Amino acid sequence: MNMNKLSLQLHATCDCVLVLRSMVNVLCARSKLSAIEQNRVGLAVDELYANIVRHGYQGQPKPLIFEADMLVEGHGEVSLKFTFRDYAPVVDISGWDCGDIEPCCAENMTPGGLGIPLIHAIMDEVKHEAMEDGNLWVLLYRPKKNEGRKIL
Amino acid sequence: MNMNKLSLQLHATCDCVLVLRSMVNVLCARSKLSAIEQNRVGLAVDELYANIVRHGYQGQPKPLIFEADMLVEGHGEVSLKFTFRDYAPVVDISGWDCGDIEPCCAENMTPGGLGIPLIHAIMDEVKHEAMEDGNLWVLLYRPKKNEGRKIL
Amino acid sequence: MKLDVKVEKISDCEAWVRVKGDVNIQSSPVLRAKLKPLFEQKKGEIHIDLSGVSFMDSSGIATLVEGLQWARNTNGRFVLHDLQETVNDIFVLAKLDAVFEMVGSQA
Amino acid sequence: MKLDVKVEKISDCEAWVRVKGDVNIQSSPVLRAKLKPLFEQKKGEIHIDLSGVSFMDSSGIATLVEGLQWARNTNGRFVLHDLQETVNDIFVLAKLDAVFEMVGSQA
Ligand SMILES: Nc1ncnc2c1ncn2[C@@H]1O[C@H](COP(=O)(O)OP(=O)(O)O)[C@@H](O)[C@H]1O
Ligand SMILES: Nc1ncnc2c1ncn2[C@@H]1O[C@H](COP(=O)(O)OP(=O)(O)O)[C@@H](O)[C@H]1O
Repeated sequence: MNMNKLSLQLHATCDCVLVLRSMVNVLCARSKLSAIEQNRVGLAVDELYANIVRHGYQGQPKPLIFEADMLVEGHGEVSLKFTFRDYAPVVDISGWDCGDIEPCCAENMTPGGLGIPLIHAIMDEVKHEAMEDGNLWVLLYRPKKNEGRKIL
Repeated sequence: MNMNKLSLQLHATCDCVLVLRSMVNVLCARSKLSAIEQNRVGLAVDELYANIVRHGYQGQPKPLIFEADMLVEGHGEVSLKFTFRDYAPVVDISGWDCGDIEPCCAENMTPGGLGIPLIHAIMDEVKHEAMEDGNLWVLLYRPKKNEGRKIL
Repeated sequence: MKLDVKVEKISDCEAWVRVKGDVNIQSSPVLRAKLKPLFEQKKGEIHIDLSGVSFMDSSGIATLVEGLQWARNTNGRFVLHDLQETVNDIFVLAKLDAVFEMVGSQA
Repeated sequence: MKLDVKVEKISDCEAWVRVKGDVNIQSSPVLRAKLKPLFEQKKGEIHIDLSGVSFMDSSGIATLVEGLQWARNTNGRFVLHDLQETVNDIFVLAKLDAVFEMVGSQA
């Protein structure tokens, strides 16, 4: 097991969202992310978890495995990897909004629908794999050099 | 898997102590513990984790499995169960201080040595099992009816 | 951190809402429950003090967008005050900073 | 919550230390590093403002016990101020409430 990997098994419910967040915080601190970056990464993980809880499991507490890992690449660059394994019906993500978030105006605003676009705006890679009995989601984040790297 | 069980695998280091705490918080909130009780339970888990990190593993990040569980007994009473599985040298706990904490005076105070007595003062049961390749620690807490049950 | 939402009715048509804590899937229903009754107002201003909020996810933003719609429908004002840097950053990322009326953000 | 420790030297023989955040195995070395130099004082008073601390484990208490020993050895005063209810509870549990000089605790 990679020394930086934290792995959590739980039944997915809203009230556990801060457990995932605390795992994210550990790796963000280890990779010395700024407060802004740490908040973004925490948000993306929060959003994906919320989607599994609300849409995948529709509020039923079902098993989930969440892993947070820090990968150190050859040239010393780190990246953060978050994996969600759920046992919900397999999701068809074709047609999901993976492009840039479009500027919008007050007229066409609707509440909701922001989760997936935010995840894509924040993460460098968002992967979904259909499994036999559920879904595997992988989020990859590479720390940004130029975004005010103030350490919390 | 019990619906209330959260299970964490990690390499034990100081900076993960708040991950364990967040798991404790989830179950304390579910069992509606007062702020005082929640703090005590969090402290006992923190102390046992600290001992494994410092004494068991002597600061080396080695694997640990931590489980937090809420058991509902026949008559509806709940209890909280925390399990630590480490792979440190087997500990001999005979001779450990499991009695009440003695009142002490400034003269004979020494820094340290409070962790184990505090764990015993807080928890209803503290079990240690020597494994072939490490230790299994189990802490059991039964919510106290009479201790100002203010919900956080 | 637990979410704390205090509503202060200044007058029939002006309300201030002070929010403290994280707004996430667990806590956003609390915010929504406090704001909903204000959206029954037929006119006026709703001010949201977000200075005590260090985290907000899309479930929180969705509730605020309902406020925006209320303002549009009633010709009212829905104003966000004092967003912390991290929260403001998410509004910018979501390209919502130009859509909301915002005052005194720390960005 | 990150630990923040501010030392204020009022005079050669009086210092105030304001602590904010959780004191646990991760953060207690920070507290210890800030207090250590004060224990070089040959006399006087050290006041610790704990009003901003909502959690303290035995590693934090151990550092405060070093303060107690300093006071004993130098005939000085080591005073804990404004413990929150949860922290005070642990001092009571550890039967240390009578050993330390405490002022204004919320218990
Ligand atoms: N894990 C999931 N399982 C099933 N459907 C999902 C999942 N995540 C997202 N979706 C679908 O994608 C839509 C858009 O999600 P999102 O952008 O997060 O906005 P919202 O959750 O507010 O609707 C959801 O309404 C849902 O239909
Ligand atoms: N998990 C452990 N593995 C090995 N030794 C331990 C462990 N936990 C406690 N000990 C031993 O018991 C002693 C008392 O522990 P404790 O009461 O927590 O105080 P402290 O950690 O401040 O010494 C420790 O100094 C150590 O020698």
